[in-house]
Amino acid sequence: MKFVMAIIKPFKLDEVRDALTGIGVHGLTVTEVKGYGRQKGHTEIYRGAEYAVSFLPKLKIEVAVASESVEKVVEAIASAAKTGQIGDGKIFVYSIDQAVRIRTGETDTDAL
Amino acid sequence: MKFVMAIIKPFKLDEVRDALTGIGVHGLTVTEVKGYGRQKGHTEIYRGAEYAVSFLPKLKIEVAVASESVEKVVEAIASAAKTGQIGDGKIFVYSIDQAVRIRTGETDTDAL
Amino acid sequence: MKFVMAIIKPFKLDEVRDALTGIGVHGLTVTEVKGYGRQKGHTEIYRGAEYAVSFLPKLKIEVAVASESVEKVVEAIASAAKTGQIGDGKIFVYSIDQAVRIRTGETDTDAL
Amino acid sequence: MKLSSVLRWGAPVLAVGLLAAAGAYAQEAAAPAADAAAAAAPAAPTPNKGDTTWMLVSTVLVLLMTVPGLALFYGGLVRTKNMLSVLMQVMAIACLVMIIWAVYGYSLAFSDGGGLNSFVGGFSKAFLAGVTTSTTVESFSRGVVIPELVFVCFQMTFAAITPALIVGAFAERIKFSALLLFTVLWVTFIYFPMAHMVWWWPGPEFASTNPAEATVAGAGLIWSFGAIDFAGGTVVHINAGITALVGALVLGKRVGYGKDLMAPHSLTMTLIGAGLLWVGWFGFNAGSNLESNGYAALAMINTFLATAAAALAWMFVEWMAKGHPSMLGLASGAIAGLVAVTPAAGFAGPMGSIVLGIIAGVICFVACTSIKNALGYDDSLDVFGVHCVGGVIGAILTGVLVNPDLGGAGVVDYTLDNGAGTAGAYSLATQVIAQCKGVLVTLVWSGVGSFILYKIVDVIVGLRVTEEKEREGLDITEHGERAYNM
Amino acid sequence: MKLSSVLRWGAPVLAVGLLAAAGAYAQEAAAPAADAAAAAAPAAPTPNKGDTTWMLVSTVLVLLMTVPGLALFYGGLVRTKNMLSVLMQVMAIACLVMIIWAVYGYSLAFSDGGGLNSFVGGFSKAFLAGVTTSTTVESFSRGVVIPELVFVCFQMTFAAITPALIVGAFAERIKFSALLLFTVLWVTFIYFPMAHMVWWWPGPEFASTNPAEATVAGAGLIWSFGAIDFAGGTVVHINAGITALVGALVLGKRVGYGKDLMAPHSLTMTLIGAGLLWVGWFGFNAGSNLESNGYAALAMINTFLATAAAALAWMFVEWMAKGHPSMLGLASGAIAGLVAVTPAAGFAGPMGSIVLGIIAGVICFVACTSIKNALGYDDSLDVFGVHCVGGVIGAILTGVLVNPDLGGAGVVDYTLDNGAGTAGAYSLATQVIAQCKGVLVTLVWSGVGSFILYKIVDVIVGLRVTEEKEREGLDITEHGERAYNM
Amino acid sequence: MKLSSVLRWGAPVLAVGLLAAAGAYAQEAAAPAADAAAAAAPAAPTPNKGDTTWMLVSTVLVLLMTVPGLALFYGGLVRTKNMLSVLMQVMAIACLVMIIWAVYGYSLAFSDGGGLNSFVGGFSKAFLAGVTTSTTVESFSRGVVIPELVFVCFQMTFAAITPALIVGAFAERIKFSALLLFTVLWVTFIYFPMAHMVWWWPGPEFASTNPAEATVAGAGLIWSFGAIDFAGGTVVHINAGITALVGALVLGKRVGYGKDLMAPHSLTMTLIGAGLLWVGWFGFNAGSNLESNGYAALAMINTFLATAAAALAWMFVEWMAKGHPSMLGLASGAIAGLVAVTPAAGFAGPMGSIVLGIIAGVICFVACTSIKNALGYDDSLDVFGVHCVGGVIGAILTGVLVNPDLGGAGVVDYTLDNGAGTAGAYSLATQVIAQCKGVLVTLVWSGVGSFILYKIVDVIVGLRVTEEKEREGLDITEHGERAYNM
Ligand SMILES: Nc1ncnc2c1ncn2[C@@H]1O[C@H](COP(=O)(O)OP(=O)(O)O)[C@@H](O)[C@H]1O
Ligand SMILES: Nc1ncnc2c1ncn2[C@@H]1O[C@H](COP(=O)(O)OP(=O)(O)O)[C@@H](O)[C@H]1O
Ligand SMILES: Nc1ncnc2c1ncn2[C@@H]1O[C@H](COP(=O)(O)OP(=O)(O)O)[C@@H](O)[C@H]1O
Repeated sequence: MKFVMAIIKPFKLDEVRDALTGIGVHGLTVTEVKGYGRQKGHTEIYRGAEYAVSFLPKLKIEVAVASESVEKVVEAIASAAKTGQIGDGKIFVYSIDQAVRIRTGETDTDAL
Repeated sequence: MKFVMAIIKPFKLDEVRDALTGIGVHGLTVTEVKGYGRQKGHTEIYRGAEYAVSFLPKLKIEVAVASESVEKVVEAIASAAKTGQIGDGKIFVYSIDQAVRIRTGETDTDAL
Repeated sequence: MKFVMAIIKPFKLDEVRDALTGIGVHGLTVTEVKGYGRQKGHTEIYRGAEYAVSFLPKLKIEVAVASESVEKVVEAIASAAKTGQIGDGKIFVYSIDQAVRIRTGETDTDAL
Repeated sequence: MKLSSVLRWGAPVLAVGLLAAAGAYAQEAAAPAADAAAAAAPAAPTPNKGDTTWMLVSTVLVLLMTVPGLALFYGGLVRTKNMLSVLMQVMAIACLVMIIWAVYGYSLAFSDGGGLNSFVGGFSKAFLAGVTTSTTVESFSRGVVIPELVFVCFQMTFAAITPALIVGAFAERIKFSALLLFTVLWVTFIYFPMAHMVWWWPGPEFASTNPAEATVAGAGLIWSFGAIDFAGGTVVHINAGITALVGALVLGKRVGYGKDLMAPHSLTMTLIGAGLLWVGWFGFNAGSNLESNGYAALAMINTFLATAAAALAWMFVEWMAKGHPSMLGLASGAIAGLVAVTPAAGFAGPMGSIVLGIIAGVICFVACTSIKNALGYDDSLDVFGVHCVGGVIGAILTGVLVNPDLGGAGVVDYTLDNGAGTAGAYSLATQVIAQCKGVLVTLVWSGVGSFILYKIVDVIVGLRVTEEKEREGLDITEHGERAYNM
Repeated sequence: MKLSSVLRWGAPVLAVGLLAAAGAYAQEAAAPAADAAAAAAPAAPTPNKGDTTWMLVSTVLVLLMTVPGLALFYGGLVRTKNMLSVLMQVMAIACLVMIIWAVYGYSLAFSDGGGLNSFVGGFSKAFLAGVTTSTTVESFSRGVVIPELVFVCFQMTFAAITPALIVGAFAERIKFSALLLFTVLWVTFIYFPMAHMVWWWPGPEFASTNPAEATVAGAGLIWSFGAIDFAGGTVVHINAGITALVGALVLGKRVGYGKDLMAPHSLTMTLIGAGLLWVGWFGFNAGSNLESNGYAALAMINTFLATAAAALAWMFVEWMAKGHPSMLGLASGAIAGLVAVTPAAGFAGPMGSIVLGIIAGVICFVACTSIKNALGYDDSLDVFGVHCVGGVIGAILTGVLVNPDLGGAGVVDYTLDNGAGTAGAYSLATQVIAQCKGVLVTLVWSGVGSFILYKIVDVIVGLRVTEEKEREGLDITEHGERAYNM
Repeated sequence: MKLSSVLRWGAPVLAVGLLAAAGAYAQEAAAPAADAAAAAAPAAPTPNKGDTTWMLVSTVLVLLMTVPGLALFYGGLVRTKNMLSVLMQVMAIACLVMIIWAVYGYSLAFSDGGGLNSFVGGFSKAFLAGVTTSTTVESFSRGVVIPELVFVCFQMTFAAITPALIVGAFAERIKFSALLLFTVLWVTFIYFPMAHMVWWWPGPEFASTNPAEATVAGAGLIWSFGAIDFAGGTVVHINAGITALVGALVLGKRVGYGKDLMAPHSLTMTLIGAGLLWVGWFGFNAGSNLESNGYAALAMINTFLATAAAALAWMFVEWMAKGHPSMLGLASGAIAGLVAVTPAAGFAGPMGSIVLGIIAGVICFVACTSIKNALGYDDSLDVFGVHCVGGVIGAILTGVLVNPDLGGAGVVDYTLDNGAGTAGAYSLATQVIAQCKGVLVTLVWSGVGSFILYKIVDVIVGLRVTEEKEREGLDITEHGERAYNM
């Protein structure tokens, strides 16, 4: 099994979720994160204090999938999340050894 | 070493932590996440606008453990987090190459 | 490629980011998390109700790097995040199979 | 234009004196009070615009206490997932009671009740019949009146906030429909009669021109004890506070109580609420003088000083007992002081109010921490510990602090000096006993009555939401929305 | 000291009667109204301090409605990223209009306009020329005056809040510079003339001592129709509401409308705002009586009851239609009730206000849910559905509920009893037709006028921010700051 | 019933004229002012209820400014972890000062100080001795009085808010116990004397019936300069502002200042606070007239216009200088305008107030941005830049704008027309010099005095928390609670 973790722009969440549902992935976990990268931030001014804000709001999406689906999942996310603008984000894939569905105790791909 | 990541229902946090402490795990990291899965969400209505909210609040728990403890850690989490209702969550296990305790510079299992 | 995940004290973020930029790492993702460990929490009292709060605010930093840079990245984070006080946090390293830059479709180290 | 004699506290020492020497009066029971008063009025006085303005403003201030004041004070104390439910409960109760007030509440509270007059009014003013822009009611000074519609509005805000206070006791678990039903029943069977028992009397004109016995005979039960209550310590605070305790016991504890973190989701909101409550309370207390004069100013300074003293007292005692002075403690103390000074506002002297505040702050602190934890009931937001306990302290000590020797204002005896407002004789024992009788009747009437009403509502619609709904939070399950989408 | 005759609604039945029998009057057109009135005043009355205080307080209350009331009500409804932009829009508009008001707004609204007097005033009071601490204006009772500076302040707050109401329609997408420019143009060409058309008349002294025709001849256009509007249903709510709809249509939908989650970021703020709006609205409605008497009290109780009734009505109808009673529904209903009762406040009876509230609550609910969704425009915060729809309901039903047979107060005919305040004859048809004419003129003047102004502003600075900025949020892109850094 | 002559600003031009020709007066030093005034009063005037109501309301409004107004304004500007500490500091200070005020503060400020009378009052009114529901104090019109208890309350709120203003300077790092101790010392040694020096004078009755020299002889030091200050620009704003600067310097910078993100945690709260400050400030400024008449209305319109002008001025200048108009800028400008118009409120004309607002908005912007950054002190919430700088601007320009030729109200000379309220002669140089002397005395008294007090407190309990506590935040470390548990 693999874990696909994607950092995307927040307003792309619904599109990504739809894309994943479209290819049969029905579970995922989302986290609000802040990203730092090439995309430039902005300056905030509060009276005399100016702050260069370089961390931008992003969403992290995590999906556990069977190894054989990884490619199409990455594909789906990549195309749904893409705007072509800087800051679109990244997708990382790594292996997982085990998965358990707490409710039933099912394991591995049955658990996803 | 292994990383055990569990997605659980928020109100189960204390029980899970107690279960882990019970088996000698004294460190963990918790993140507020939103989960999408089989558990159905709800509809929110704000005047004329209706939104189907399918992302539900969950907690992600991350524990780094020595490889040999993985089984009982997974076990402990699974039984503490279980309500038997849909949406109880998942546990994922993956390998880590290295761990460092920042304060002391200790590494690997000493760092946990 | 490797993923370096560090749990640090929140006020160390800027120093860590500077340290990473210093060694040429220009992308990272930050998550607000709560940590439980040896560092003792505090007690909060609201009228008659007392709560022992043992989860403390921490930041999780995630950086994907080429395998060869891992060491110096870990080093950089560890020394920037260190106060020598309990609760400084941990660094974990694990392998990733694949990385994709959504905007361009570049993969692996090109994507970082 | 008929002069209404519907009025409030002010001269019960007269009643007290009377009770002490009741046999001395030979005259028969007076004619129904209101009629008699109306008949007695020779030329109708016209309202002073300064008074009218003060009462308009006071009314607005009491609304401010309720929405958004009380709503925020309570709302900040619950968990995020129940925020809207609390805000909504407070506001929906207020709206509901306003309508009921206009339909029959004002009449039940402030009209002659015929044979039941000791306990409740009648329906002669239902739908505000006969209340026009030119009818007036008397204040506490002979010959001083205000437009009746202002009085209706002012009293309406009291009726609206009182049941909203109870919300704090069963917050985070009550079913919304049950709450609405309970509110309708509670104001009808508990609040309106209580208001009548405490506040209905024949008024200064009648009292100045008739023997004291006749005045007492025409008054509500608790008024006739000679109990004094400047702005509603019994009717509002003890009444709501005891109903709250009963509610907390009947509904039972919240799921996870004593185990889960139930910390206030936003003490910021609680502070805003506390501030607005304080600000609005000047309408409540100083407005209860019904006239813009030195006594309104006295009620104002007492409402400043008792509150400040109680806030500091709670803060310091908490600092000593728990190691930290907390903002919630400071704010809770302020509310305890406000509650305690409510009956005393126009009666105590400034220094007496400081003492009263200190006592209230310390005792309410103990009630909300040690005692509550010892007894183990789950009064979510400490309505009992603050409003009932603070209310009882205030009610009883008012009987002491009104003493002119302690700097108090004394109590007017309208039979003296042709109703010029002269204070009557003061007896500590007599007054304190009268106060205690008033408190006891309130505790029994409201405690027993509300218990019955809770049970009725439980049978009809069920009081509590399911455990699953409680866990998910009332905002989403009862109201289909969330307080924050940050 | 000259007595200004600048005044407001009060006796249009007189006008109505007049129009019905216009031919009966033989006299020539009156001299310019203000002069005549001034000449007619024999000895200048002095203000009663109770009235002055009431108007000072009412003015403060209307500011409370705006900042922070309206700002929070709206702010809570937008997404976090636009919170500050809304707060700022409301406050900046208010500040801007205050300055304009002192410079020429008061003069355009409340001075004689010469040849254009039916539509707009002149510049004789520009820079508040001639307005001093000793000049006064008449209230609606003959011989009762208040300091002119108080009236200037009170009316200034009306002018300040009205354009701020419109903000809700194009929130989350308008360019800040465009908003400021639009505001300047809008108050100048729409609001000041509207205020003049509705509120300018020769005043009680003149009306009591001159034939009705002369009074009508010196009044603004809508006043001369005989339309009644106690506190500004047309000038404020219909006016802002229709401008809002036009704005929503001209600017187009928000990016992501109907697709993205646009849930209110903090209904807590919305509730605070709703509460403060209610509290402040008593200044708006009861203050519009310009005098502290039984009619102010009537306006007050109506403002309580219609609001409570509308809040409950919206809540119950939503409960039935959607399955949940929501806090936003309760609060929206309250605002709908406040809007609807604005023109009726001092005219309807309490029971009539309850009926009015129920009707407004139900219809505005339908307007903001079914109708809005059916038509598909994106009026972000339902300014049209609440203020325009509620305003029209109120304006028309005021014509019905003023009927003394329905418990209404009737309308003073100053030509009777030497201007003592006696109600004139009432004719349902006549009054309702007058009301409808007033509504229509407002819809047309404001609808067409604001359309033109939007287009002008679009050409000069552009109305909307870029899509990218809209997506990032106006707080950062337009104002360089964020509402929350938690 | 004795008539107190304790009163405030109003006729210092009289003093100015006097000083200019001091040698002309032959009479001996007047008897102690209060006694003389009392003796001079033939028949005690009774309060007008309209005035009484206005002062009751104004008092409530000033409380609203403090809690929750100021608490929120400041609270929103700090980081989440210090939110409660700020809310608590403001409220605890207010409570503490209220008690002190009743115990000896009122007496020190508003009673005759015997030999020290130029600087401070005595203890004759300690514990509010002799203050009853029937004692009164004079307003600024001869023969117009208000109940003394109202005056005590009104002035109490001034004493309560002033030290709370200072909090902004050392927020996020001061020890709570140190703050309480400092407050006690500061009001005792700085505030009460300042209030006495600026506001104590023999009153209109005395001034109308005695030579000017006698009036001056019985007044406080700064009053005797002939400086005018309508609502407390010196006593409140310059006083608090300079103490704040000294505090910021003595305590030193916050840990991480200039490095860490210290953005306001909730500008929403700051906006609510700014709105409530504005709303409440009408009590402060227009209430300072002590009477409900055209001058209260003048103070009101000036408080609208200067505020709006300053808000817009800050916004536009920031827009030009920094590229964005910010909400915090708009709100800060509003506060700057409010501060600046405080001394000028009843003296300037409306157009003068607009000019004053623009100047204050621009200069305070520069003070809070460029100057502050250049000097490098860490006045956390810009108390100095807004209150001291704005206060000085206002104080000095008041001397200019009071000029009747510029639309100002002039200053009453009670020796003319038998005390009817006629304005005396105006000399720009004389008045501005008097203003500057007042400002200088305030800066020195308060600057030096507070420096000493800070040092004393530092020795006794220590001013700052430890670095570790500062980093974790005062909410948890000092108060054991958190503002938000979302
Ligand atoms: N090396 C990295 N490790 C972890 N997260 C990264 C890394 N580089 C970028 N990110 C995440 O991806 C987001 C987008 O990256 P950025 O460089 O701004 O644009 P792009 O994805 O178009 O190259 C960042 O905001 C950050 O959250
Ligand atoms: N494939 C997946 N990858 C990552 N997280 C998942 C996945 N499937 C489910 N989850 C997480 O687990 C939670 C529970 O899953 P759900 O399908 O609702 O119920 P159950 O765990 O009982 O099957 C989800 O809310 C989501 O956070
Ligand atoms: N086994 C673990 N797995 C995951 N996170 C851990 C683990 N142990 C500690 N942490 C994280 O590291 C943080 C610091 O740990 P703690 O034991 O308090 O101090 P130290 O790092 O100095 O040993 C914790 O708050 C928690 O977030």
